[in-house]
Parts: sequence; C-alpha cells; structure tokens
Amino acid sequence: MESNTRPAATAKAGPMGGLVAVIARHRVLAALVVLAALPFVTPYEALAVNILIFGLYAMGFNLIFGYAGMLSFGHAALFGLGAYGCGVSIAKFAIPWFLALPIGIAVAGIGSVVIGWFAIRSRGIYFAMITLALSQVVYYSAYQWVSLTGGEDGLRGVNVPAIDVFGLHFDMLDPLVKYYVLYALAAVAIALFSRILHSPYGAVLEAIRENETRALACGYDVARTRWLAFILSGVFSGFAGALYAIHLSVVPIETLNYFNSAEVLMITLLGGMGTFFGAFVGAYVYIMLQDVMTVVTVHWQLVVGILFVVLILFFPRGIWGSLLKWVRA
Amino acid sequence: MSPKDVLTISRRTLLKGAAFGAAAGLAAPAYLRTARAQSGPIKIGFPVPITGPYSTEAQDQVRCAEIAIAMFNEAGGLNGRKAELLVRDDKLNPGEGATRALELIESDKVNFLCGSLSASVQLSVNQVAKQRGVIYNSISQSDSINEAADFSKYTFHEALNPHMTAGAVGRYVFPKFGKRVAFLVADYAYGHEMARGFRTAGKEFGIEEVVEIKHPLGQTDFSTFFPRIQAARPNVLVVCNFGRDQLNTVKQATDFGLKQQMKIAFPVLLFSQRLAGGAGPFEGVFGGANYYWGLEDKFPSAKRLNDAYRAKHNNAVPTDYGALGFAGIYALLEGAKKAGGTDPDAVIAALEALKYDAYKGPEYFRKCDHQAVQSVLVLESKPQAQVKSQYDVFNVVEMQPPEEKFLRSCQQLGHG
Amino acid sequence: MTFDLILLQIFTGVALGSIFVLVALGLSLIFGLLTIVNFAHSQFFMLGAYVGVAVLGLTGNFWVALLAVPLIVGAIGMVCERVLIRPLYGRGIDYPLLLTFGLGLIILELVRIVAGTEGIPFNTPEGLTGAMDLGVFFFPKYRLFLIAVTALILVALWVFLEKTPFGLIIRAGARDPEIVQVLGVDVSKVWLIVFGIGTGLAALAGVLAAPIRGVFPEMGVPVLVEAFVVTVVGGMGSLLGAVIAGLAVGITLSMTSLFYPEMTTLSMFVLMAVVLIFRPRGLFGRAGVLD
Amino acid sequence: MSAAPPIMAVQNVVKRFGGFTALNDVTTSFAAGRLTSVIGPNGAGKSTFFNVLSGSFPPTEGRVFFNGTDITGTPQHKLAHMGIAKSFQITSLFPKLTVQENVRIAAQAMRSRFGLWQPRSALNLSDAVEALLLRVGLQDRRHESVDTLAHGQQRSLEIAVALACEPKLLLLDEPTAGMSPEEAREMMDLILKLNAERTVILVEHRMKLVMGISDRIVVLHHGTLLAEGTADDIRRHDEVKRVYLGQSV
Repeated sequence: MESNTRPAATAKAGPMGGLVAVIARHRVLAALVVLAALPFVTPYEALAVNILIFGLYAMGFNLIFGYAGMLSFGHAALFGLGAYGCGVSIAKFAIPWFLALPIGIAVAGIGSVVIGWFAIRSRGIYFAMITLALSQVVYYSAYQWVSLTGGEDGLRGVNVPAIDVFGLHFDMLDPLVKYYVLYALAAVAIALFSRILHSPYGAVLEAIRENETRALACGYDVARTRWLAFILSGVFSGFAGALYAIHLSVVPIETLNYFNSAEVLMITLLGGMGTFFGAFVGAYVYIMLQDVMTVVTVHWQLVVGILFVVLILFFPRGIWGSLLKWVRA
Repeated sequence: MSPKDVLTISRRTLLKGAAFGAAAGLAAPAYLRTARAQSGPIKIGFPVPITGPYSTEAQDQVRCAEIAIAMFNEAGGLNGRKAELLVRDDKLNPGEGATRALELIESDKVNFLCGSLSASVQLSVNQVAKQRGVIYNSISQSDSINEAADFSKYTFHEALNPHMTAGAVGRYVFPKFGKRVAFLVADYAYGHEMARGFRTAGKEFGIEEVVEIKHPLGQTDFSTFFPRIQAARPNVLVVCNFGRDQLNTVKQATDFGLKQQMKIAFPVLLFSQRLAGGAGPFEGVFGGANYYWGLEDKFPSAKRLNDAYRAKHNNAVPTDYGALGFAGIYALLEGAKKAGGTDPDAVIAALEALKYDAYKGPEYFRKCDHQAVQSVLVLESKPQAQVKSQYDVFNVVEMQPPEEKFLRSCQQLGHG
Repeated sequence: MTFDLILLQIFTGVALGSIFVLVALGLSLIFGLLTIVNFAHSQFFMLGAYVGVAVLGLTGNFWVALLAVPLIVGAIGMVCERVLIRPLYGRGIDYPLLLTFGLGLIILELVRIVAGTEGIPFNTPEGLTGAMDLGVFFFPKYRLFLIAVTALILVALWVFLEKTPFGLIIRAGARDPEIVQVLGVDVSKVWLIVFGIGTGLAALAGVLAAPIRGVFPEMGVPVLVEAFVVTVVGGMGSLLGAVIAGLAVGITLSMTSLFYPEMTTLSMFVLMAVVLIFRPRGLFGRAGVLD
Repeated sequence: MSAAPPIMAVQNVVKRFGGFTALNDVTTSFAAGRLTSVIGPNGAGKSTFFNVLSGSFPPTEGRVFFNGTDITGTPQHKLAHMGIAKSFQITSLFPKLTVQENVRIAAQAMRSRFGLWQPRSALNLSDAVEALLLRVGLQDRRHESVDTLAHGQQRSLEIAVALACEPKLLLLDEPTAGMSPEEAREMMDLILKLNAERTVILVEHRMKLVMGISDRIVVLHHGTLLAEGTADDIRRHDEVKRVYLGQSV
C-alpha cells in the first residue's frame, strides 16, 4: 500500500477504494493473511519459501529504491552477507540457528555500513555503479576465501534439520512446517518494516526522495538519513539472505553475484516501487513465471523479456501500483 | 507445467495443508520417506542446466537419459514397473538446483535424483538429497563430492573426477612431450582440482612447473596471459578450464602462435566445443574424456548407445557429457533391478555390489566414496585433413583402464 | 619480469581496451543524449557477431561483413528505439533500464532460437592470421588490425562530431539536452539516429571480437558489465572519457593478469570504486543532468 | 546603522565561480528583528549573496556570522536548527505530498529526524501545522497534492514550510517571483506580519515592492555593495539611481 501521506488515498475512494483503504490501514495483517495462503497457490512449497524470501529481500530493497529513491546495484552483497553470515555460523562453527540468524543480520548490517559510507556521496547512476563495484569486491572476497565460504562451490552443510522453541518441535525437513517457521520469522520483519514506514523517519525518507534541497533547508541531514536508509535496507536484505541459507541448507556464491542485485530490482519494479505490497506481488509473479515457464519452454527468457517490455510500456507503475491507480481512478 | 497442472498441484498441496495443523509441532521425520512411492512408476528427477551457456551439453544429457529410460522400459522395467524421467532446469545456479531438488523430492516424490553439470550445483543438490535420504547419482565432475565432508551413503558419482581425468592426460603427455610444464588454471574448484590432478601425475615424471597462472572464471580474453607463458618456454601448456573458456583459450593461443612452441593439453576435451570451434583452433590439442562415440568399434555397449541415439536423433551421435546422462540413469535402474525395488538402503547395497557396462566397458562404484571406477580416454583433436565426417574429430590415443589405483585413496578422502 | 614482457602486456591491454572503447562509446553516446541506460547494449554486441556470421556466410567476405553489420544492427536498433524506447522519454532512468533489460532477454533468446545454443566458429579473416614481428616481440596481426580499426573509427567519429552540422547538434545535446530542443531541432530524429549509431558501434565491436572470443549467444553477458565499468570510469556521457577509460581498463586488466592474475576481473571493479570515491561522477563526467 | 545587535553579519565575503567573481568583498550586517531587503539589478549577485547567507555554498573568501557565531561552511541542515529558515526563488516543495504533509514534515525536523519506532502521529504536530496553514490561508487545501496548487498558493506554502521550523531568521529569495501584482502585494503584507516576530532578510528584484516595508535596504551591483540604508537613503543615492535608470533605459 502506498504511504498514507500521499494525497487522495482515501478522499476519492470508490467502492473498491474503500477496500483499498481498509487494507492500507491494516497492511501488515493483510500481508500476513495473504502470505499464510502462499504455499497453496504455488506448485510446491520450496517455491513458496523462495517467494517469501525474495519478497522480503525486495521489501528491504524497496526502502532504498522505492522510498528513498536511490537505485542500488549492490544489494546482492547485503543479501549474500546475510546468507553467508548465518550459513557459515551454522556450517563451520556449529552455532545454533537462533544465534546464527542475528549474526547473519549483523554481518549484512556491517556490510551496509561500510558500502553505504563509500557510496552515499554519489547519486543516480553513479550510486548504482559504486554499489555494484563494492558488491563485486564482496563477491570476489567470498570467492577467494574458500576455507570459510566454500568459494565457487558454494557453502554446504547449513543443516537446520529441526527447530525447537517453547517446547515445540518443528521438523524443518517437512516443507510446509519449514514454510511456516520462516513465515513467522518474516512476519516480525514485515511488522517492523511497516512501523519504520509509519515513523517520522519514514516521512523524512519520502521528503528526501521528493526534494532533497528542501529537506536540507528544513534541517534534515540528508547524507545521514540516506546512510541509515541504506543500512536498514541492508539489514532487511541480510535477514532475507539468512533465511535463504536456512531454507536451502546451502549458500551459493551466486547470492553475491550482481545478477542477484538485478533480480531484486526487477522484482521491485514488477510489483511496483514504493508500494508496501509491491515487493511480494513482484516476487510472486517473477518467481512463479520463471518456474512455470521453464517447464513449458526452454525459451522462457523470451517470455520473461516480453513481459518486462509490455509491463513497462503499459503498466509502468508495476502490477500493484497499476492496480492501485486503477482502483482509485 | 501447464496452468492446469499448477492447479492440480495446489489442490494436492491444499489437502496436505489440512494435515498441517496436526503435523506441525509433532516430530514427523518419517513423514516424507513413507510418502515416497514404493510402487507405481520409478521416478527419477533430473535437474540439469537446459538453458544458458551449457544448454547444449545439458540437453544432450536429457536425450541420453531418455534413452536409458526407454531401454529400461522396453525391457519390461522392474517386474513391469516402468521408469519415468522428470527433467528440471537448474539454470546452472546452485540455488535453483537446490530448489528444484526440493521440488522433485518433496512435491514429485521422486525415488532417485540424477544430473547436474556444474560442480557447485551438484554439491547443493547432493546436500538437499542426502538430508532427505534420497539417492543422488551425480554426473558432474568434482573431487569434493568424493570427500567425506560432502559424501553420504546416498551420494553416488557416475562422472569422472578431476583427479582421474587430469591424471590420465598427464601420464600421457608428460613423458611424451617434455617436463617443462606451464599451468593456466580457471580460478575455481574445478580448475584447482584439475591442476592438482596434473601435479600428482606429474610427480611420477619429475615435471618442472615453469609458470602457473590462475584466471578468473568467465575470462573472455586469455591473450593477456600468453606473454608470460611464452616467456616461460614450457614444453606443455596445461589448461584447466571448461566449456567456452576452453574454446577461447585455444582460439587465442593459435593466434598467438603458442602451438608452435608447446603442446596444449586440457583435462577434458569437450566434443561440443570442438564442433563449435572447428578443427583449426583445436588441431593437435590433447585432452581427456569419459566417452567418445568412436569407441563403438571396441565396445558393444557404446554401439548400443550410439545406435539408439542415431535412430532417435537424426543420425547424430551422443556427446561425452550427454553419455554421462545415459550412464547415470542406467546405473540407478540397474541398481533398482538388483535390489528388486526402490527402497534406498536396498538400492544402495545393490549399487555398491554392482558391476555394469553402460556405455564403454566395465564400471563399478567404489565402496568408500561411491565413485564410479571407469576407464578414461585420452584424445587428440584431428587436423582438418584427417576429418572424414562431421563427427569424426578425435583420435583416441590412450585408454586408462578402470582401476582404483588411479583414484585418490579412501584415507586421502577422509573415509574411515 | 622483463621490459619487453611488460610492453607486450600493455599492447595486449590496448587491443583488449579497443573492444571496450567501441562498446562503451555507443553506450555513453546513448546515455549522454537520451539518458537511457541501455541494458540491451551487450546483446546488440552479440547480435553484431551473429549478423556478421550470416553476412560472411552469404558473401564469404569479412570486409563486407564489417561494413554491413553496423548498418543492419544499427537499423534494428533504430526500430527498437522508435517502437519501444521512445514512449519512455522523460520517465527517468529506471523504466528504460528495465525495458532494455527485457529487450536484451528477447534478443538473446531469439538468437538462441534462430541460430542454436552452440557456438558458431568464426575464423580469423585470411591475411590477418598469425603474428607479426614488431622487433621487440611478436604480436597477433588480428589484434593490430583491431587497434587500427578502432583508431580509424575514433577519427571518423571525431570528424563526424566536430565537422558536420549533425555532429554539432549531438555535441550540444550531450552537453545540455534542453538546448537542442530550444534550437528547434527535431529531437526525436536526433535520438533515433544516435541510438542507431550507438547500437551500430556495439555491433561492430561484436563482429570485431568474434574471431577472438568466438560467437555464442551469451558472448554479450560479460561485455555489459565491462562496458558499464568503462563508461562510468570515464564519466557517463563523455566520449573522451569512454576512450580513455576503455584503454585504461584494458591495460589495468592486462597488467593485473601479469602480476596477480586471480584478481584480473576484480581489478576492473576496484578501479571503478577508486575513481568513483575520488571523483563521484567519473573522470570526465558532468554534474547535473545524470544525477 | 540600527541600534539593535546584528543577528547576521558577513565579512569581506568573496565568491568566485571559476574565473567569474560573483561577489566581491561584501561586508555588512543585519539587525535583529528588522526587515532588510537586498536589491539590485539583474546580475548584481543577489542570488549568490542569498546562497552564501543561507549556507547553500560557502564563500570563497570571508566569513559569515550568525548571532556572533562563525557559520562559514556549516552544513545547511545545521543552520536550520540554529534558527535560519529559507524560501527559494524557484518553488521548492515536496510535490507529490499533501499540503498538510509538507508543513508537517518541515515541522517534524525540529522534533524527530531519525525516529524509527513511534508512529508519526505521536509527535502531535497537528495543532502547529493547522496554525501555519491558517496563517498562509491554505487551510482548505490541506489534503490536496502540492502539484495541483496554483503558483501563488505554492509560494504561500513555501513560506509556511519555512516558518515550520520556528526560525529566528527568515531568508526569502524573491518570494513574489512569478506572482501577479495583487498576489505580490498580499505576499508583502504577509511578510510584514511575519517580521513582527522574527528577523527577515528579503532578496527582491522588484525595487518598488520592498521600498514601503523595509527597515533597511542593501543594494548590490556587479557583486559589490553599492549602497545601504533606509528606503529614503536609497532613493536619494545617486549611484543607485544611475544604476537602476541606466538599466531601464
């Protein structure tokens, strides 16, 4: 849902608009209800987990791209650092999952502090490129540090066969159980994210995206606000990465590859940048489309390519963004 | 998968979901394994990169795997139980490979997995399969998969491993062409493992390593490395890379006139790359292989595969990597036949005892690491003048026999 | 480490850089004027190689291919601009970026469907095979040819931009796109032609690279990143920057592969990071327009 | 010179852009509580002077003081917290947000800049925002998007946004730019009212508008300070007359 500060969110609401307004008011709840049903509208559970994780990743990316207006091409590094941070803790140091998860988030957080510090002075396409360059540095570091990361072969042995919490035993080898355990963790992140959007800081982000000069004159420290946005975005992306490691029990080096940065951009744009649900809508459509199309034809990339072109030409606000516009019109 | 299939699957998942409330919070380790069908068709999941840069090889793996399935079914299957191949695109990405393996195991309830082309995808599929107790026969080259850390009793390895391949090539070229050896190595596990294989073999002949250059994966221009190699004046240049890197290396090496100064040897000389690159660049280049269609003069099993392939695919012949798809499926189905069913433990025992001739003479799985002990071919690429037909591209100059002494020992691999 | 080895390495780097220059020039031209980040650029590079194969098959003449490829692919590029990209002008950089990403996928997959997934052999043209004695060392003739062709194209482009009225419009537009509109020039025509020139340059680079790198559908993939690095190091929209950065990146790669080959690919990104940290808009980038 | 202590002062300020000198050795000060106008013909360096005062860029040479503190080179966002607010010559607002949210965000800057936890509404800014909207006459437009407002209304909102951080000093760069004569007069009335509570420095191209309301006028010409004094002083100043007349002929 778009931020509640946008004009006419409720003012011009028609019958559909009323529903949209209700969803907007309870957006976390709405997201969680829809996501709870996800395993039943995907061909298999592992795909639902991927959608959940990439939706979370896109949500984090959206904070910097959609809400703060900065195009990062280096988010793979943050997702990957989260995945490796969590995965290495489990596979190499036998740290329990409930500690490994925050370690993954912390590693991604530190990564985003550093990358952000270097990148924040650049704008536009240069910001995109410097984040790309620094993420490639992370990629090659992981690539070379074989003893820790497994190098090009990827990290194996991220074994979380079961999770015991509050006396309950969750068998993580059961796909549906795994989905709901990860769903519960993701729910915390989604609620936090919504809280941040609602906070005064969320308003500052929008203000900076809208008009940096004015925000500066109002007394907002634009550089630090952006830096914090990058870090927060990195923390959410890293959290998604950490869940990915637990989900697959491996961490592929490809998580750090720039293609992974491009994919999250695609997902975000597909869903609708700067919209709360867009990330998950984009992840659902993008991942489902690829999955279904690869089985139908080896030329699935043609279909994906045509989809992007059509979408951009005719539905530039992304799927959710276009839907919102249509409902409010 | 058609939209209709998606619908049916979601309905099935829905039913399973109804059981979720009861299942959640309860220990259900047997839940999956009991659900895996012991009757009905034998399902074999086959994740390979059918799109992307190695799609040529992967699609040939699929074609050959289908031949193995058809052969099994035409022979009456396992007491009438037919086999079925479930092909998935792993997109050469370990994440996608793991996801697809999860789909095949959890949703399609396959009995076995076979496949992979990239070593990293293979290791992630193996990780997923072994956690869930599903037999996986890998057809991708790797040394790691033999080692104790990645190995499990469910892990089988039909493909060659770099130690065997590079060893065979090294033992052929070093005594013949000289002891000064230069290494050009793709900087990833496969490249390093291949280089290690060459070095181990080279110790027997006291080779002198005059220069080693590691190049990043996906390097497109190798010429920047050639001046240093030329300056080192080696007799043999060992190039440990794969696929398109291989083709680019020989093309550019030919341009730089490297072949006048030294022999070039690859651990694996790919049939498909030779066809794509033409005779000129590959002329006089040596390399190893698991298979070459020309073996059919010596081995009836090779002829059996070639003939089946020719009949189905317009007189073409199977590629080396493609043939691995055949052998991988063939071995699994032979194991199932011997075990009289698809129970994992019974099949594992049967495979460990199996002697089979899939496509190039006798093979068997070594007990400790489930590596297929098999022959290794050393090939030389023919000059244009000697090429008699479209697929007549290599001479088989050596065939290393299927012996365990060419493998790393079980102790070296960390097994018991 | 002898002097002639280092010299040879620099030569090799210049030859490598020549390809970068050609690809990046097109990218930078398109970016500078149209503010389009063309993600399909590398697929036009690949398309150039394939069209080269086709023309070579029809005519058997490399030189004809060299002339025909930029014209054919440039025309294809112009069709893409007219039909797909034009509706997006003024919508920022994100939308064209995504659209060209999709366009790139379409081109890639169409080539796979038409020409197959295997590579196609592309031999070094006759007369350019083998190496030439440069006194200090031998150097492949084809690479010398590549450097010469690049130099020739740079001169031609320079003459076109500096000495023709149309070139004047392009230069003015690259400096300040609004000025062109104010001058009452039909901008859409200018942009159409610039897109054609840019994609034509990429295609030319593709056919020139074919004898070195081979022809296969994915040959454009690494080129995209390389071209972006070069363009950004040079400063987006700066043609001089593209030339200097192209050669600098080529030589950086080449020298790194001499001293620390594992880091070859990384060296390019380190160069970019360092340049951007000290000059946030690249070596010759301008403030304003592109932020 | 006024008896009140100066709230802002510039000392020997020089600003060069490449080879071009936009401001050349300007020294002056602005008394607290007064309304001072900076005028001058086109190219006099008014905008550059405004930008140096408001900290948009530092002077090449010389110093800027605010309440006796050297603020030369102080980051812009800190100036806002010291009590300096500005409105821009070209309207600078948050175009896709509502009128109310524009003012609310501006007011929020004094309260919470990195607050992540509590909701925005917990800041209780609505009364202050209401008051500001009322003051500039935009209370009926509060839910409308800024980009749907008329130009004059946007100028008014710009003032409200500048006021939202409760400044001691209000810097206005040509607040009547693009306004009709009537709108411009209303704006001047508003500015006069605002001056009752705080110091105002106004940069204005249209000399006539400021003559009646300014306590003091500073005239720039070719980057140098040509004259300063009351409206009457300026009217009588020969050089000023020459410059303005020379230009209009």
